[in-house]
Amino acid sequence: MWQFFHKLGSPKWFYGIAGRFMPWLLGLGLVLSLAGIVWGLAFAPQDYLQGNSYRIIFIHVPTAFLAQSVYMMMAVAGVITLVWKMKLADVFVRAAAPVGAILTVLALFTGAVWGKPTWGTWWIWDARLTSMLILLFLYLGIIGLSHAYSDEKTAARAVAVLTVVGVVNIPIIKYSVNWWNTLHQPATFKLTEKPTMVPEMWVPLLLAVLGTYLLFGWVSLYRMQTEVLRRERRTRWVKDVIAAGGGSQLKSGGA
Amino acid sequence: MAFDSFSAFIIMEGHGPYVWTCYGVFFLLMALITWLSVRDRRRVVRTQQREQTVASPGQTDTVRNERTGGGFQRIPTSQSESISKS
Amino acid sequence: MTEPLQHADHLLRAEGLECERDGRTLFSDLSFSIVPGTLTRVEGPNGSGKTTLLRILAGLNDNWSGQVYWCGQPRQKHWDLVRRNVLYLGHRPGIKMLLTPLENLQALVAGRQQVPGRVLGQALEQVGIGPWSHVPCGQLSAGQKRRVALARLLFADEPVWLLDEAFTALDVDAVAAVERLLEDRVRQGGAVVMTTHHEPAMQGMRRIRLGGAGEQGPVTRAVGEVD
Amino acid sequence: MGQQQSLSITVLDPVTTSPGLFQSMVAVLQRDLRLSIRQKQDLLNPLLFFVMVVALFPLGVSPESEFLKEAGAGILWVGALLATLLSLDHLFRFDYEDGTLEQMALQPQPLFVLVLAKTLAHWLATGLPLVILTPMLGMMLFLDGNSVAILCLTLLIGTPVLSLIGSVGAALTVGLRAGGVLLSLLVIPLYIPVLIFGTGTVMAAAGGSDVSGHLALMAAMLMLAVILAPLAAAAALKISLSAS
Repeated sequence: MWQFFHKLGSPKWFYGIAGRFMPWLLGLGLVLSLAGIVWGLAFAPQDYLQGNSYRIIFIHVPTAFLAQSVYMMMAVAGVITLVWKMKLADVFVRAAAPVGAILTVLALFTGAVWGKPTWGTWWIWDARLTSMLILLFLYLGIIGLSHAYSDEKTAARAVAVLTVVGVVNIPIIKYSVNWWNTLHQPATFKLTEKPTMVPEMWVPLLLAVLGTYLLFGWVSLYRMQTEVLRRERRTRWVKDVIAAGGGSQLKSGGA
Repeated sequence: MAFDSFSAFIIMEGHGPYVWTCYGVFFLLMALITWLSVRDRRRVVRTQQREQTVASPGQTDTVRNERTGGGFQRIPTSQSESISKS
Repeated sequence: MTEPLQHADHLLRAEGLECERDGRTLFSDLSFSIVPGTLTRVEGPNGSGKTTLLRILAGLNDNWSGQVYWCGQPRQKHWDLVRRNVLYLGHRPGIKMLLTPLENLQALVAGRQQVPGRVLGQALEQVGIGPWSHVPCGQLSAGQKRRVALARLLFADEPVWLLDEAFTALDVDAVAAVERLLEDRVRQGGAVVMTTHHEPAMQGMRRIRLGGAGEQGPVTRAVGEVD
Repeated sequence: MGQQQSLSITVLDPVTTSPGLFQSMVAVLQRDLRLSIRQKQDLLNPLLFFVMVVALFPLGVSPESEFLKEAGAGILWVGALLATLLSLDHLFRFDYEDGTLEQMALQPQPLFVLVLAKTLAHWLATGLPLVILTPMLGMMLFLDGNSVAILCLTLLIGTPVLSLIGSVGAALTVGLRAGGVLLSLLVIPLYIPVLIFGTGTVMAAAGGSDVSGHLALMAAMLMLAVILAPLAAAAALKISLSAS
């Protein structure tokens, strides 16, 4: 166990192993998410209440799920940074934060556009959308803080503290926003809450969710590789990688 | 296929613009993430390649010599010279 | 833990210290020990990491690798002991402009040491601040503020003192007086580690030389050597 | 040198030779309160800001008593939140710049205990005066007596939470030159639950329901913040100090 941890701490080992996983993640992720999306868009039956606008679910739910899980993953990485001072955990936070923020923006955007035909307005202070908006604020805070420090180690540890504080707050925020929502508007029509969903609807949704998770895995590994190359640029092995030119292509590591 | 024709698929009974905007923005932002990541990688690799070709063995020695103390010698400017002459 | 110290005891011991800052190595493979009854001067040009080294010894800086021992045991197991037994005076010594010298001194020692108010007054007298002990420090000169900060040394009981640029802004007489104070302390068995810009005239001084690093990385290795 | 006999200096036991936790907390509290009293502008600015922000709503939206009655609790809560936010940047900054923070971090007591004392001092100097000013502003916004009482109660429980959560943000940004704006960005999302429960409680009370449950919930938040925030802030301060 400890040896594995130690190995995981070695940037060179990580660079190699990530390169081996990445093609699979990219390929499988593309196949699954495209299959889910095409199925959902063209073949899944119409929703009897919302009509065709519900087809936005096949990207809204994956991005919303992923945006929240990425924050959780960052918090776990934050704990690892603080307790074991493992460099790769911090590399992950740096690589994942912008992706998480973009996913949150996507979830908000698709939610708003979906809202127009459903509610008649672009924005509604619905509990889910409001929580997503607050999540976006949390992401922006993390990105802002990580760029504010000139020293990488300091930035890493400060961001780790912030993600951990944020993750303690997330359940409180969710609970309070839900409560606030019931206080102000008696239970309205919720976008994604459906009592029954036929398999022709949820199977493509599941495929799309799985696919985006795999794609996130690919892009975060790729970005982590970049960060590792940058940080370890003075070491022998990075110089060899660079000299071979292998790092410059998108398919570094063979995608 | 849940639609009778291709045009029905595009129009989606009036919901087409909403659905297609969402998917458009989704693919656009996904492409943006990928493009940003690739650009970052290129940038790191390129600056590193430049440094590696420029770096030569003699370099560190000159740096070592340059960084001793500093003599705090005044730098003559035209103004200060004219003052000293007058 | 209260038996008297022996000369041979290693109060603080550093092994293989390495510190990197903003991608540049300040020092590497630095090993030395601080024993009772010695005065050690950390030397090196501007930017060579003198202050950083003192902050690492005090436990303020975490961005380093290597090992530091307190009385022979890894320091991280005895943080409360280390904090109580090591006095660190930075070049910004925690003097509040809005407080009087007496209030400043009171607040600074309040968490470390039980000192009667009478002693604080005496210490301020001894550093020549007596007449101003009830004037806000903002009205004092830089040298006078430094004297207020150094007044702590007149009653501090920590075995290890880490002094960063303690002589800054002091006049010639005050510098000589502080040097005498440190020499007395060392004779009693205290250990003093300090950085100064002038060469103090003190006997038996040990030196830790930091080479200073150029833009391109480590240029010299630091060695602790004894004169 | 012939000095082989024992020395007169001993290694000190932190438990018996240094003042206790409570005593050191009192010392920190005393110093900070003294400084607040001498730096009167810092004490007054958040209060003036609070009054002015509240005055902007009748001017900017509507002076009608119906609107103000409806929105009064929210306005006062947002005003108090912003005033607290404004004062946060100073919580550790001066101590960081003059070296006091280093000395605190090196005291034998755990740093989070001293941070708790500092946060308490901050609340006494900003949060409490805001609560005291609230009844007057509440009257000006046409809130009835019962609502004002509940509002003051929620602020009394809520403003310490604001100070505590804020201390984490202040500790994270203390080493940054332009930390003030970033601090707001970090802290506001974490303030949202406090705001929701604070105003929600007043609204529930105005609606005639029993609010003891709501108040208990807010008290639970305060407890959680008292336990966790100083730990996080102390960790963040050590990180900031380590970088200086």
